[in-house]
Amino acid sequence: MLELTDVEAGYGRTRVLHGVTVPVGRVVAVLGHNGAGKTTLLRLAIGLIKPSSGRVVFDGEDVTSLAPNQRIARGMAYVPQGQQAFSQLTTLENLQLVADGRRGGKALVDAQLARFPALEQFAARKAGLLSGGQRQQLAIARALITSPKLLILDEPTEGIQPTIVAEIEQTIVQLAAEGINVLLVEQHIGFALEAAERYVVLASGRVTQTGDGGAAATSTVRAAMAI
Amino acid sequence: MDALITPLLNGSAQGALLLLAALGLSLTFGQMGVINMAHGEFLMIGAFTAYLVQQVIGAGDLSIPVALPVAFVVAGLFGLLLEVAIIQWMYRRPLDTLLVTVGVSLILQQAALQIFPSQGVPVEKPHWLDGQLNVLGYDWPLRQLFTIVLAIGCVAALAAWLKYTAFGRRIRATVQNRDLAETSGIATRTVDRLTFFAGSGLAGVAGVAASLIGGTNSQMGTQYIIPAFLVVAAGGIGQLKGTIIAAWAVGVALAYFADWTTGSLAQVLAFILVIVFLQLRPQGLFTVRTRSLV
Amino acid sequence: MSLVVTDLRVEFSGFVAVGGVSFDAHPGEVRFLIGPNGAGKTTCIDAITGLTKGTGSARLGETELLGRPVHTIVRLGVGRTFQTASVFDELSVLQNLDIAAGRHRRPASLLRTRTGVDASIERALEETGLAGELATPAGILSHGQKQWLEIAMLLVQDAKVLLLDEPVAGMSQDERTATGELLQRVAANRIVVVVEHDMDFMRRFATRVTVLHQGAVLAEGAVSEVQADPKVQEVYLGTAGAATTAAASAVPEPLRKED
Amino acid sequence: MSKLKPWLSLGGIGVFAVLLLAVAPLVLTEHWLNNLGKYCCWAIAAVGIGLAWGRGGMLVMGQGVFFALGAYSMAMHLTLETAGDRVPGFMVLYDPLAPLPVFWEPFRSAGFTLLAIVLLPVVLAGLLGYALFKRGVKGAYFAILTQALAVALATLISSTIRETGGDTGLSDFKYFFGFVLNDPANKVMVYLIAAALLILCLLVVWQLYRSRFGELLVATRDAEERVRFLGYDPGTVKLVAFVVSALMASIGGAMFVPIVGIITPAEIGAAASIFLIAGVALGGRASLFGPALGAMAVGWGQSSLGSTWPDGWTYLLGLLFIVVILFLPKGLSSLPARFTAARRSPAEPQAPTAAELEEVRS
Amino acid sequence: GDDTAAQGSAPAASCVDASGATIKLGFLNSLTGGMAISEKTVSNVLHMAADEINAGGGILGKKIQYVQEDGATDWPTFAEKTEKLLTQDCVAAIFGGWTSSSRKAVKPVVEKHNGLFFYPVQYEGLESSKNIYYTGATTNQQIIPAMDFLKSRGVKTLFLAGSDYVFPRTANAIIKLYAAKLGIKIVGEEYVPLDKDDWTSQVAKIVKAKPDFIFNTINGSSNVGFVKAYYDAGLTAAKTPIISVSIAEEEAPAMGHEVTGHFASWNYFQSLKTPTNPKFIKSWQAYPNSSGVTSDPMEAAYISLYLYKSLVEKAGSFDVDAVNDAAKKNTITFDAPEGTVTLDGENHHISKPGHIGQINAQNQFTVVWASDKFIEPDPYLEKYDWFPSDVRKQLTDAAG
Ligand SMILES: Nc1ncnc2c1ncn2[C@@H]1O[C@H](COP(=O)(O)OP(=O)(O)OP(=O)(O)O)[C@@H](O)[C@H]1O
Ligand SMILES: Nc1ncnc2c1ncn2[C@@H]1O[C@H](COP(=O)(O)OP(=O)(O)OP(=O)(O)O)[C@@H](O)[C@H]1O
Ligand SMILES: NC(N)=O
Ligand SMILES: [Mg+2]
Ligand SMILES: [Mg+2]
Repeated sequence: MLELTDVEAGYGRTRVLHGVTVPVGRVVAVLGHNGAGKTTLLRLAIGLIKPSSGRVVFDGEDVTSLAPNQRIARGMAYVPQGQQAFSQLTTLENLQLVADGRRGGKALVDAQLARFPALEQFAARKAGLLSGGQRQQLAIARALITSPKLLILDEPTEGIQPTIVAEIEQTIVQLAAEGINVLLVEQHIGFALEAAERYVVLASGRVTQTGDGGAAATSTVRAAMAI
Repeated sequence: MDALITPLLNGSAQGALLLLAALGLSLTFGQMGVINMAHGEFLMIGAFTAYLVQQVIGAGDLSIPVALPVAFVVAGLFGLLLEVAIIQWMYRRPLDTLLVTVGVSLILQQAALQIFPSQGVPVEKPHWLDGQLNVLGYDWPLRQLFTIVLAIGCVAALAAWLKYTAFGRRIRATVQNRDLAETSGIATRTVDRLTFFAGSGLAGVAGVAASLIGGTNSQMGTQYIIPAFLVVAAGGIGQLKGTIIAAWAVGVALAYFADWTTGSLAQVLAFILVIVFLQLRPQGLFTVRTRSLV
Repeated sequence: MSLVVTDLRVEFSGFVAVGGVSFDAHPGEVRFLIGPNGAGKTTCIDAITGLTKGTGSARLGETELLGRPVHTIVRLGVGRTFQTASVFDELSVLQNLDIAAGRHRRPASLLRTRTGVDASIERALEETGLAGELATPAGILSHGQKQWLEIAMLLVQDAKVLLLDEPVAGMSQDERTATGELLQRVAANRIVVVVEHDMDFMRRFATRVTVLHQGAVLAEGAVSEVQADPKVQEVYLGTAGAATTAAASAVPEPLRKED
Repeated sequence: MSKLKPWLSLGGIGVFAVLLLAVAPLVLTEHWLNNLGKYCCWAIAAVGIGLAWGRGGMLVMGQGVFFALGAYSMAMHLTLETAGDRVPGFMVLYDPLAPLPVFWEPFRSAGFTLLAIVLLPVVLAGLLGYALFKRGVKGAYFAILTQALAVALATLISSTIRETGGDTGLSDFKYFFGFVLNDPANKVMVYLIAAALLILCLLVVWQLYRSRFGELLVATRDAEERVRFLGYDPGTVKLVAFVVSALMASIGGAMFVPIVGIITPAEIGAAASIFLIAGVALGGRASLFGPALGAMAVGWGQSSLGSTWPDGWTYLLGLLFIVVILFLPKGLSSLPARFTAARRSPAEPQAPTAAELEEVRS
Repeated sequence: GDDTAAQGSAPAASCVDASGATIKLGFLNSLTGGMAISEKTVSNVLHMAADEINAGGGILGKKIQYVQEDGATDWPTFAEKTEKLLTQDCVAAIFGGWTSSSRKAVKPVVEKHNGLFFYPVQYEGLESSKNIYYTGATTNQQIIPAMDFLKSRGVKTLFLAGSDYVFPRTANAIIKLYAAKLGIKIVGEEYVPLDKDDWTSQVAKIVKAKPDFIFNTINGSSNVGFVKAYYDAGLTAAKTPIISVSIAEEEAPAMGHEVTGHFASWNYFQSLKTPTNPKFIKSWQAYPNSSGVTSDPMEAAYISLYLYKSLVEKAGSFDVDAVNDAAKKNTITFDAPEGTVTLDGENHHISKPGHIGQINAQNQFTVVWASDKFIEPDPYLEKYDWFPSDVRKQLTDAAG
């Protein structure tokens, strides 16, 4: 579904990614240490930064020069790292915003509220006042509303309580089963590999290892990532 | 009695004009965070548009009703141009927009001085605005009433637009977090342009109202810009309700001060009043709370 | 000297975020504060450090902290980190640390130029492995390095109390281990309170745990006690948490620090 | 590099001092030397703005207020010195019998005047800054508020014609602390004082910038709340910078009066305050020399280009604002650094959307 | 120090170069900023006069080469540019200015360098300088005739409305003195800053005070706001007329029909039937940058350049002292569009006819009153006993 081929990117003069190619698969996990360039890779996939070379192809279409909102319209969804929400909008407005203009918008919102009880409880509260984990749940809910073909998740379980982590993990597995593609950055290597069809390990902006997912890969990856 | 009523009515009209001038700012400054010092010149563009409309269709009864939408569009287009040419590169450093737009305002003023007769141009009041309405024994000029009605109309339209269309949410989302808005599927560039168009267009409408009250010339914008910003700030940034109350309060305060002292001192006192108020309530009348540290 | 929080309450226009929480923390232990999202953990820290208004009491030794302005509380020796790292991006690592060390200096010395590196800064750099990044602008450190820099800033501040809000979020496995070990070393003579959702991390490094739920203390005790508590499992750990309970006992004992 | 840099700057100040104090008086005509003196006055105020805005993040749009304190203190003294024991001429008409307004009386004393030039801005900026910073007024609020203050003061002066000379201002000074102002030698002396004060101000900020306070100020600018959690009161940090910058504006204003020979409310109102900001932005708000050189350049532009090409100058000034802020947010002084590539530095301010927006909105 | 020391240091020798085929003159007006609104026309008409004089052979056979400077609506800039014109460009004389504030900024500089400044706008009087020639009206040529006119109309009560700066404030101080003498009661006095248009609150006070007449010393665009607020409040030219001293043919069009029927006191109107006026109007209308109408300040600016020509030619030199000498020793006259004006060599003002006009629908002035002869300039109101002599003495003393 999503192909990232030989992409190079960075910020200002700093190169962060050096010719990264991400393997194709239904669920792809991107692993790596802090600062390896995982987030940068996902920002590139969704279009927040443009590669200085290389291509991004989605669903057979070259989207390299498209703006993020155009990519969303084509069926991508993105959960950024760091519990981001529109802090001055209420929880409900955060969701409505994405549902606006979609068929059955209200039902889509309600479905997500049902999935995350905390959001339902604080629907009328400004998102900026939510706790960190509540905000992260909101971010995931926002992405799911669009019923995407491809879900890009940047450390989705960071800061979330274990019960809900489990739920999110289940959701991801379930979505994958339903045929939705996932590009996942996760520090919970065990879970990530369990869910992933393919994985890639980044180090200093270069691919150091790729392979098939599954629990069996855990030890090889841990070894590869050990400092 | 009269001494108390007259300034109240006069001040309400002054407040309405101030509100019209501030309304566009409450969008571009309050919602988008852009400190547009050329807003006063967009107002001037609206006033000159009213003059040009009267040159084309005559100064008849319809001239002002026609001028209002035309001024909205013309000033809006200037705003759009500013957004596309300059502002779009500056959303990540909002304080700097203040300085850039100072430059724009200098250029627009000088251009107007050279294009139009330097002494200014007349905008004729249509006859249906002649005369007064008797309110509580005081003859209230129709032109003042017109300003108030116009302000109420604009506020209502703006509030409805922000509240009843998805657009309001999109503006607020875009301002708060551009990247997140983009990745939530919002075409932030369209939102930016449309918002700036509307905010500048409102300045154009204010300009038509101002052309009926004072001179239409290259300098006219300068007298509105700072009071308008003060009003938006005092109302609480992004708070339409607050802007309305603040504009009315400043207008009325100006009128009472002018009644008690001189026109010049009234200006000084009104400024001091707002400054002291902002000192006491730095977030304005209505505030938005966040937990964010930065 | 200990940190003793008694009946702490925080209300936001009617909503009770923290409704009478009591706990204490002592030097020599790594005290964990866990609980579901929105339980009030961050709010507790906010209240203790003066960021939000709370009622009740939070004492450091004999000194009441509540009601004092933020910078005074810091000057009393209470330091914290934030859920999202916040360092001074434009300043170098050294400058960041130097500012953090500043609270012991006299105001007049502020006007002088820094000459050399304080011994406390040298130590903190070594502790956190940032010695090689002395002149790097903090803005281009990686996420994990920023978190370490924050901890280093608390160290040079010579904080007696370290309140750390999700210090290992987003770190990889071995970075977590390194951070945990650092915290254990640091805790030897300081009060360390850690908020975390990473249960593996908690199991390895917690000496005592307080579980918050809906603004109240749900359970308190050693890791194993808390994990075994069905209430905690229900609202927080869930089946997944329970399932790994067994695995938790596999955590090597030596990593636990004696009280 | 970083060890060497402050000393390089000090050398720069030395060169600047030689140019201003030794070379300029030799090569410039009386008129241009006088103009240069005027630019020095603006530069003094600009150095203060650089400190408050460039390093401290406080966009001070109302420095005219403090410029006015110095300028009017000086102008009242010089007016009284010229009037001798008479009431200044402009006051007579509006009320021939009334005595000198009481607040003028102390300005007969040279000592009091000098004290006022220093203390008035310190006290007013101290009170104002204390009130604003304790309340957390910052960003656009702070900018608009200070600008409003400048407008209010200018309007107040304009409307008190008998007490202050109104819109016409105070002018026609014959003496400067006993020296006859028409004497060219004395004009040179006045110029030298202004130039020396500029050098002094540069030395002060040079030391401030390399001191711990300088780092703390930058930290406060970038993350005010965070500084609090290191045990500092950011309000106090900003207050110090604000007061120093106010003092510099006042000194600039005080020297403006004997050099230019007239002070009017227009020199302290909104436009004048923004004009100063323009120079600072052009030169480079956070650099040591940028603000001073920028203010001098804009002053020179107005004197020379504004002469030959008045309409064009207005357009040019407008364009200057736009182009510099748009393409060179760190001012012209950042140009050299742009060309010395490969330096490791934080990339362009990428993230501050949220942070800076709060700044604007709070 | 003492006074002789203050003025004693002789001005640097003039650097004017009168040896070539051209002579340099300085033109100084605000071409940018708020006052450009009014001053641009004065600047343009000076150019026209210079072209005319050059076409006629120049001054003393030398073509005028003018240096245009922008005062930028900033009084210190006026001072700086004056100094520049005198010491850098070495012009023989400077022409321009508009507000009294700009003139007061220029005055010490021309005095210091012993230069010449020709000032073309009506003003508040009480000033006289050997280095300034005033070709606009002083108070006894504009304000006092206006007051006499009001008296002749039986006006009993008067309201004063003005901009908040030196000219209106001073003019009103004089008006109040004269009104007391005439038995006219001042029922109110209001000022609004020059750059503010909103007069609503002040007009409300006028409505309450019910004056017979309003004396208007407002300058610039603020007049538009005043007239509009006035009409809004239901006041009319029929019942509460306004007499202005700063609304001319240039300003009236910007006010639309609302200014029709009101009065103005000037020396010159476009509608005057004098021998030279038609030619003046015609040349102006043919001139590029022309606004199409002529007005009093323009005409006074036009006079100033011709007056200078006569002075220099009488003196046979561009030297300032020689020119001043010539002014004293000769009767300098000029057939101005307002009539033949005569220079008073002592006070450097000119004689002028007094006129009151009423604004008609074409924004022209219908003359309703004219002085029976030209009025001699009397800047210090020495011939008017109601003006307190101690004030006059203090003012002249202060002026040195
Ligand atoms: N806006 C930016 N400007 C400059 N450099 C940046 C920026 N964002 C990230 N970097 C740098 O790019 C590198 C890769 O960062 P990235 O955020 O992609 O890493 P990551 O693998 O997601 O790390 P983490 O696990 O900490 O989230 C880091 O060295 C970081 O410092
Ligand atoms: N200023 C506020 N106004 C209103 N409600 C608030 C405010 N601050 C926090 N809350 C609410 O208080 C509750 C506790 O929030 P807190 O941030 O302390 O949770 P937490 O335990 O740190 O959660 P997490 O693990 O998700 O970070 C949440 O429901 C939150 O929405
Ligand atoms: N002289 C004037 N009108 O200021
Ligand atoms: Mg990342
Ligand atoms: Mg939290």
